[in-house]
Amino acid sequence: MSSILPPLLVAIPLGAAFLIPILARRLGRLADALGNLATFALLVIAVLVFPARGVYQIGGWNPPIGISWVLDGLSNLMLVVVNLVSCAATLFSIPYMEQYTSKHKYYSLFLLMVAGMNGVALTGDLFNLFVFLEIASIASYALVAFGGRHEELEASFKYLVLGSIGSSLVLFGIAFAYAATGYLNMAAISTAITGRQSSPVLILAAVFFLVGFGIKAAVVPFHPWLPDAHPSAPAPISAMLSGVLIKALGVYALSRVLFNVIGVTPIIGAVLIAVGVLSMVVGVFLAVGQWDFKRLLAYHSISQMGYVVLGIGLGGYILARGGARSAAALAMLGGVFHLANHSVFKSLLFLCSGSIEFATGTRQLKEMGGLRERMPLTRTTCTIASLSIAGVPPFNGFWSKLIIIIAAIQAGFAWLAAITILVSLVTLISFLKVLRYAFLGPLPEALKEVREAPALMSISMVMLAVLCAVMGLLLVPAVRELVLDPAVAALSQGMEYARGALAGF
Amino acid sequence: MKGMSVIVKTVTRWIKVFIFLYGVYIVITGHLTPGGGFAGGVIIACSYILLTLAYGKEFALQRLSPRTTAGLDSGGALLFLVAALYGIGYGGIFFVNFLQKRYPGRAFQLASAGIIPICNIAIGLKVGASLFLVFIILSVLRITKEKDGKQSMVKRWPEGKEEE
Amino acid sequence: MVYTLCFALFLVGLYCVLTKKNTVKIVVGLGIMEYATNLFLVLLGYRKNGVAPILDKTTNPLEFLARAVDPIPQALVLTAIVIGLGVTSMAIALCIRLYEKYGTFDVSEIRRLKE
Amino acid sequence: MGTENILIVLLSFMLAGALIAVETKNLLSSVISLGAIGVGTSVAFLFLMAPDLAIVQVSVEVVMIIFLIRATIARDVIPQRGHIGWGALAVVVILLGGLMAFGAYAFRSIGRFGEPIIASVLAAPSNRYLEKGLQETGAANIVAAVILDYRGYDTLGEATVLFVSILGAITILRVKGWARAGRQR
Repeated sequence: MSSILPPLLVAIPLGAAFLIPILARRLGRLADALGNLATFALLVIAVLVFPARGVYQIGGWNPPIGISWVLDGLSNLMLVVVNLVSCAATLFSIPYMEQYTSKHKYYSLFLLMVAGMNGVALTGDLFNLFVFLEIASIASYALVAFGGRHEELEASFKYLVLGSIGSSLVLFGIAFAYAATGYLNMAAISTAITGRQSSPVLILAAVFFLVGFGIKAAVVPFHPWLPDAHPSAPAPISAMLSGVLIKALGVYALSRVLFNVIGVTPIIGAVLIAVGVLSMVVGVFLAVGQWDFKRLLAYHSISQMGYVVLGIGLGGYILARGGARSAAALAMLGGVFHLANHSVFKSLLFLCSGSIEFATGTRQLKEMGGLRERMPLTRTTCTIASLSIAGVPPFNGFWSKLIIIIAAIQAGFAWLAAITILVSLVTLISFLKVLRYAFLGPLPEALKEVREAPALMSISMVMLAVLCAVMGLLLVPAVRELVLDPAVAALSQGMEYARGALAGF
Repeated sequence: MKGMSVIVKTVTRWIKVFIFLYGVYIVITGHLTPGGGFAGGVIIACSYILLTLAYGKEFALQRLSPRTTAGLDSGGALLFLVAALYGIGYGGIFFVNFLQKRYPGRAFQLASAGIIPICNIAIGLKVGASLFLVFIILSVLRITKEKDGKQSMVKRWPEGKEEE
Repeated sequence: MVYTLCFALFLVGLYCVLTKKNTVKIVVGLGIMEYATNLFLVLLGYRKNGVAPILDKTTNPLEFLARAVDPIPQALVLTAIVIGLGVTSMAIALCIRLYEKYGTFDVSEIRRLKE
Repeated sequence: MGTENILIVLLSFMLAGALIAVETKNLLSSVISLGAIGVGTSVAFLFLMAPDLAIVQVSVEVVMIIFLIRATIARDVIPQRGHIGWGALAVVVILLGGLMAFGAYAFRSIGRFGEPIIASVLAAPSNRYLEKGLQETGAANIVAAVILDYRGYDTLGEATVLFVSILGAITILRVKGWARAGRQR
């Protein structure tokens, strides 16, 4: 496959990020324009690339020799999600980042982070995955500390230390995989290790990948950095981190490596299920007691990531046990769909929190109240997102949770379904609390002069809110076959991935 | 920072040139002998770091202002990206070694290996500039403790002024 | 034996990062982990009585193919060293700023965030 | 003395250095021990026939130690001791010990030291690089051929990592992050 589009997905953000510090040092407006232009162009390209399937050989070398990109259903879905959220977040940043200094550095780091995530989604090479994982991670460490206040620096340091441990473990895992096979191309490794997955060194590699990517995905017990780092970042960055970064670097990379390279075994499936359930429960119960809006959202991210991991892990478990492919596909569909949904509603929630913080100057729910008339638009979008995350029917969160529950019951894990429903209820309670304290009740004296967020911020929130409302339509069979089913197929093909990624599809 | 003694300064003045040239040599022969853009870039940066340590920051910053350094940093990265993107124009493939395909030089000559020497130079530029930059920001600027929420005199490196 | 020693080095670094309460110590631990990982990769590529993967005019290509050490780990480590340098400089920058804000390198005193 | 024995001695020395770096109460000695480990790594690279790496490692090492000393140690040399609580410490030690034991067991399933995987997997990309690298890329230094041609995209990523971390460090060290004051809690 040779097309001009896939390289642009990496080259545009990199080029813009290198140019912005030179050109836009003085002109903040130019940085705004360049940044938004870049993310918008990326979104367009990601949508155009979406139907493409195939192997892109960088430098013209055939797969095991050079580095190759593999475009399949899952990576293309990930690309669209990443670039969609980043487009909304940069639009939101134009007014919001006026609160901070040196906007050009912000845009440069932002675009580098996007480049890193696009690189991770595209790549078909293990070491290249590591390199782009590091680009995205380092940019996010810097962005978390962008405000430069006490809490932000502290959160960033914590994030950096845990993130670096994760990266080191991933690199060591790659070393093990190389030692066992002599390849770095994922497909070639997968071919070479078929049939000897129980070799101790590969088990060690699987453990290292699990822990390393688990840290990036912030699943319990590797979550401690997330509730500090995500609230400390500026709101559009929180939206990016919670919305897509933990998915692209964490869940996407993890499932790619475990399902398509190492090969999922019943033990790995069971571990994923356990981790998913643990994250769901621990995350949501820690969230209920929070009074800081963004911190509450961050704990919910952990909990919602649990759903995604649970769905994917359940599918893998059924597959590895030789169960019905349709049941496995249903569970994975739930996981993948929830991944996309969570990106949209969680980034919307963080943008809403940013809008409230921009208007009122506080993140504490107890200091808010009565904003329903002062900020009607934010209230509407925030309500839609809250209902989405809690799984109330017409909105997207409901459908993906429903699929996971049905899949769990079909697979004979009624208790998993029960836990899922329980966690969903607690989520609902928690968000009713948010809506009650932020928008209802009397308006405090200090907030009498609050005004609705600027137009550009509103546009980006409305855009995401509309998506929340209509994403349920992705389940309409004709659309599903186009969008979600290829992604599920990419996961459930398991080790079959190799044949496609080596020879071209 | 005033710099070190006269002896150190004199020795530095002579050695600096050699270190710098050695770095350049390593960069441009990277495709033939051990070394390459990274090693050479770090060595080039070392020559400036030595200068800074021996003479004090003002002297070194006069020679190479942070803004120029930052420009070189971005420029090196851009040059590399452009070399990679140029391949799209040639055969439509990202990162193809178009020069080697078109003009295969003679092996073991300096002018061989297509875009590899160009990439080496870009990387050498980038690595040298960015390491010197990070050295300045990390160690030359002076920072004092902030106590009781009140920041005492903070002296920053020149770029600090640019930040509004 | 060599592999095991190198792995032990990695674990010592990990131990340092996980247990120490000083930001500089943590950075030192990260550095040790990074060195151990790099060294491990290069160890994997070594061939007994090997030669460096650099040709010169007198080299016999067949003998070179049979004796040269694996070039891939070396290429990877070159990348990994620079990445490590980048992470370390970020970490040092954060240490400096934390020191400036809190007046200490001690993590147990750097606690503004709620648990 | 074979390379393996030299490496065992070298690694033991580095391990001792690491233990000193971890356990010493003086931050300066800790950083200097880290430097010693780095130099040890560089020497090991020389014995492992990786001259490119040895040059890069030793120069990066020097720069990094300069950073660490100038940037941090110059500020505060108060002896530091603390570590996490004893219970947590025990958990960490047991976990890492288990990992160590499993690692030692697992390494038996990869080739012995000195017998790289490329010797048995003839289709491995490395063999292709060694065989045709000069002809296909024109670079006599196969490592340069790999990083700048076969895997040039990685190197672009690596240059980007350096760029992003420098930009990140500059960003973190700004005088002021928030432009809008007073409305924060």
